[in-house]
Amino acid sequence: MLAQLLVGGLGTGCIYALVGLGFTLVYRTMRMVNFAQGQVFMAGTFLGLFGAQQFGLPALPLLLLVAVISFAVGMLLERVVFRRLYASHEVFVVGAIGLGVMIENGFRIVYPEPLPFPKIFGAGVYHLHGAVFQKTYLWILIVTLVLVAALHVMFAYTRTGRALRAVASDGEIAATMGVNVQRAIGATFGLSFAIAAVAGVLIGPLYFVSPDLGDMVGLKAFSAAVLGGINSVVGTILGGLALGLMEALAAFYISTDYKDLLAFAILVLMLLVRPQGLLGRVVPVKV
Amino acid sequence: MLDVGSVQLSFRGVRALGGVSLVLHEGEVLGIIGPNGSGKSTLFNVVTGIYTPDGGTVRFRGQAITGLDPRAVVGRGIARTYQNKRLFPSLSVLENVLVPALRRERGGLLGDMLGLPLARAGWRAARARAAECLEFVGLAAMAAVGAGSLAYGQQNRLELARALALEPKLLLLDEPAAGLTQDERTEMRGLIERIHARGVSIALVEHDMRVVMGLCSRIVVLDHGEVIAVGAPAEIARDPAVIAAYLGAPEDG
Amino acid sequence: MMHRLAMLAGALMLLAGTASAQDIRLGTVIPLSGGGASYGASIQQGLDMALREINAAGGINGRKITLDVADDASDPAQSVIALQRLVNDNDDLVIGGWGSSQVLANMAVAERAGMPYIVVGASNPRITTSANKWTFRTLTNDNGHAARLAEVVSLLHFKKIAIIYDTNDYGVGLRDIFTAGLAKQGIKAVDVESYQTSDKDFTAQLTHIAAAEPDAVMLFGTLPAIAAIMNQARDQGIDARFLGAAGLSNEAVMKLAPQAAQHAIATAYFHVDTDATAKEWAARYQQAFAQANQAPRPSQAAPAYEALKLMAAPCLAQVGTDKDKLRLCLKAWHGTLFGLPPAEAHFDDTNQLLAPLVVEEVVGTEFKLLPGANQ
Amino acid sequence: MRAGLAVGIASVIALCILGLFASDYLLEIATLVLIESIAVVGLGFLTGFAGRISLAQGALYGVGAYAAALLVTRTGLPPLVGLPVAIVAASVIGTVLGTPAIRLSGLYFVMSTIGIQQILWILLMHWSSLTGGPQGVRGIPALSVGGFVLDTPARFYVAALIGAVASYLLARRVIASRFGLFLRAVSDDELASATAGVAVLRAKATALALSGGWAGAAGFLHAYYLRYVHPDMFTLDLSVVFLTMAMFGGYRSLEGMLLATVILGGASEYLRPFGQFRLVAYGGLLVLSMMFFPRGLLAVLPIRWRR
Repeated sequence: MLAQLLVGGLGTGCIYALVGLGFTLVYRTMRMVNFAQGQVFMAGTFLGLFGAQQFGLPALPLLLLVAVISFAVGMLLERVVFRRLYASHEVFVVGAIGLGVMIENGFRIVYPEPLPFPKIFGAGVYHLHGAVFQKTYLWILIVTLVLVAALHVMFAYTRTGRALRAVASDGEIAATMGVNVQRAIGATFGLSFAIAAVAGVLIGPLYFVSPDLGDMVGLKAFSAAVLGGINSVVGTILGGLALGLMEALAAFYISTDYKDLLAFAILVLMLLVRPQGLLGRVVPVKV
Repeated sequence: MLDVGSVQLSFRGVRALGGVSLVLHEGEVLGIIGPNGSGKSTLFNVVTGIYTPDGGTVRFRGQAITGLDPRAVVGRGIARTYQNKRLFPSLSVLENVLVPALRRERGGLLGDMLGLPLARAGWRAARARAAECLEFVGLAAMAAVGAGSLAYGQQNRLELARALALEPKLLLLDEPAAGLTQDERTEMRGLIERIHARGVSIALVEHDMRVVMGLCSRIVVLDHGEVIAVGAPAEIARDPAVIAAYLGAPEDG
Repeated sequence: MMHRLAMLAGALMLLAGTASAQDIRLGTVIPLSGGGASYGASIQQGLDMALREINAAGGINGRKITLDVADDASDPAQSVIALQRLVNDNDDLVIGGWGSSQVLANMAVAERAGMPYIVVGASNPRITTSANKWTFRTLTNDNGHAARLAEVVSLLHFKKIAIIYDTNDYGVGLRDIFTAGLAKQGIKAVDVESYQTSDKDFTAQLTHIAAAEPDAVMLFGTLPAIAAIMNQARDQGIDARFLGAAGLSNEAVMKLAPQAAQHAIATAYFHVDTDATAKEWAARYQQAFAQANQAPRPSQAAPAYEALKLMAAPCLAQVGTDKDKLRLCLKAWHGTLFGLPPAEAHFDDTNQLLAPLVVEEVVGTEFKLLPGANQ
Repeated sequence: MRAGLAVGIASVIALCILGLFASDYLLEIATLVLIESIAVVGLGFLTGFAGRISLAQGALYGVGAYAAALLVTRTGLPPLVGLPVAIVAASVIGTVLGTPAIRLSGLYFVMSTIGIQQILWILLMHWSSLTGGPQGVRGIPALSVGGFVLDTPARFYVAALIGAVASYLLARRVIASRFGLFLRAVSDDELASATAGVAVLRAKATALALSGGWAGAAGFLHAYYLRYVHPDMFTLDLSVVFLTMAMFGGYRSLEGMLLATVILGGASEYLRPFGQFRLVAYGGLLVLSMMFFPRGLLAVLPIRWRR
């Protein structure tokens, strides 16, 4: 019984972590929160559905294709839309929400009804002492680990990774050291779109694909990022996993009615007690 | 009047103030000088409650004010200006001074909304005081202008007017002459003298020696968060430690 | 600011349809956007088909029928404004209304304006009360479904019954009435679980249900949630029989849960095999809307079609478009509907249509009549 | 300010004339827009003057609506008692939940308001014993004020118009008061306000309380306008609509917010025949307005009389 809950919780946790990463990357670089992240996740699922049905792509090439396309879309949207929204938090938040409304209802025109997602990650289930779970869960765990490792390697050792970190700490200084800040910011958005879209494809086989798929996942991933520490990559991942597990256990042991309450109560409490999150650094406010 | 007792404060390991002690007597103009980063502004921020010191105490007219929040410090009668001029850009010049002027007037939000006589009287008194402060610093003509569009010199004077509107007993001035032209500096000196003449004690942080020498009865010299010299202007000018601190003697470490 | 509203008003009049004076104006308030968009589209298809057939046959006493559509975006507040627009376009009657929350909000407009309003898309019992004067409802309400399901449970000798219900008014209504029905048979549900309409993962609920080892699981909710529940239940090794009400009798179930939904039992308002007219109508309907962007769904479109073709049209022919006469005609209406077990249907004193329900079962990619349950 | 007053009076008169001649359908839209304008003006204290944005206004609006609905259907108290109860309930809940967070930076405050919005919605939906849960609250009688029963669209429109005008005039007085001045100072520079003697936290908490109170009043009217309340009417989407109208209306301008409410309220109704495209257009309007005139509507229109 417990194993069943843990696997379910871990699977959802990975999704919260990946979508949460999208919030963290953008926040670290621009101190802004992209509330359209949930809709990007949903768009990734539809992109995966389209790729799988129209072109019959198997799992791995599909994930790569979706990642590349979303990266490009992320950079394009940064140049065209987000770049004009940096005036203030308020303007960015409302602009991002508007974009999310456009994406969600745009998809609702094309796909008014929930659709089943082909079992590209393997049909059937695994048995693990008492717990039964779809093969897709295994892919979710693996891909999440791979993505986290890849991010770590990129940030630590590659030139673009260092450039992104420099921009995250201080844009002006990074510019003086010859970092093309605009491109780095674009890449950050591209990366956050790609990761969220990949998470979307991963979740496809588990849930049905519908335009409102991203709403709740977006808000929960956001709470997870705040829980873990919205300016820390590791913090967000652990926050996501923790929230996924806590929700699964709370739903079973406490009540499914108030399952969602848990995520939002955590969000509000964390903001009061430790706004920087469990692992986040305190960002000193210069007087 | 103001008694700072061995105040220490550090930011994540960087020691900003390492046991600063100084005294400011009633009616005095105390100069505080020192190279950049010596802790002058940090000291002001501690006295006005923006930072709570790690150690040491701050007493004002015999009462401890360490750790009080900025508004409580203002309540005790200490006003300040900032090194980088912090005005309210979207408010008019008059409104900038009205904010402090309204502070002690009677009748709050409800009073204003209901138009109670008490509240209206409060507004009239505050407006009068604000106009008088603006007159005092020579900005009366600019009352309706948006504060965001003031020239640098005018911003200094508006900040001064805003501090005066609190009717302080002690005024902490953080580089009021910075960025001013030559005759604006002499004008500022005159202004500070007139404020002092109204019985306001003043602590003045300033780089321009001519302004400091002319105004201050005593001078405290800070360097790397510590007091390295205290005394009359003439003595300070000749003190080798001060000169070394300014000219950058070879570092021993 | 004023010119804004004036321009707005002018534009709306224009859009209200270019109907000539003596046409009969049929209004419909349905969701064409938001969560209920697919259900709204099916209702519109049913009305369009009936409308075309009536007009092709010369209309009603020579008067053609035009359709005035108001989209309420599946939102209660907007559905009040949408129905008010139909009243304002002085339509002769309204057939439509999907979603209990929307209908509970907008029916007051019909009652106040004295507009005959036939609800074909909401089954909450509280819609039809003795105070109803202008609001009629042709769908058997949730009480009827829950009672019918309780009969099926005893017919098929299910003993250990689990319930999983959506915490919206549809799910909660069904749960309460069904549990009462079971109690009359001296049976108590072995496990009762709830979920939110937007939930996607049901591991916790299904783990509880698996532990209770039921032989039947009642699904009181709508798509896509109940399809996801069936899939995830089979994945977790729960092999109990699934039963549901109108939420389950939706052709989309076969697409969303092809294997898991096999042999799932559902009560419905329409089934092809009940009589020849139903079979012939379904064929015509499928053919007429084969290319529509919303796939044809007989079970969702039939109630709207029958409300217009079998109830409203005869009354309009008999008494014309005088609203009060129309209301009285509808109140006195009785007849048989196709697609249901043959029985005389009529409105009770709360304007609720008393008509039998059909019980069907998913077999392969179709709904089949459940043997022995449709006498 | 002379011209401003003239425009104001002219609009009110025009709205009264609209009341007499407009069709019920137009009155229903106008009534909803007028009720929403009260909640948006309330939100304006935070977005336009305190430099904070909140995504919990929809839930507080719901608290007001439920307070009114439950009071009239569950207790024998006269309906009008529901108005102060709705205002106080929404104001207290908004303040208690919001004040701890309003100390934080703007971004953290937005985040916590999302949490508050969802928590309040979940309580409305699941605390069935108090709120009737998913069944909502039905059978709210028509509101009667001094024997004048507001059961037709025209009559309720008049009540909504009086409510909206009162809300606007009261809001102007609040902004013109010393509190309004302190709020604008805090929004410009919190630290400088503190050292200028402003009780920063109290000013922000008051802004929260006022925005909650206005939301409660609007919720009260909503309850008696639809005469049926259901949790799904007060979701995060509603908060997004209110925030859009407040932001679209603009910085420091109550008039801009009213204009934005009319335009966006009208637009969402005007685009109705376009079904799904309506919401896409609404989202587009949102993004474009933030991209091209973040300072809000009136900052663009060359209106002399703006201060």
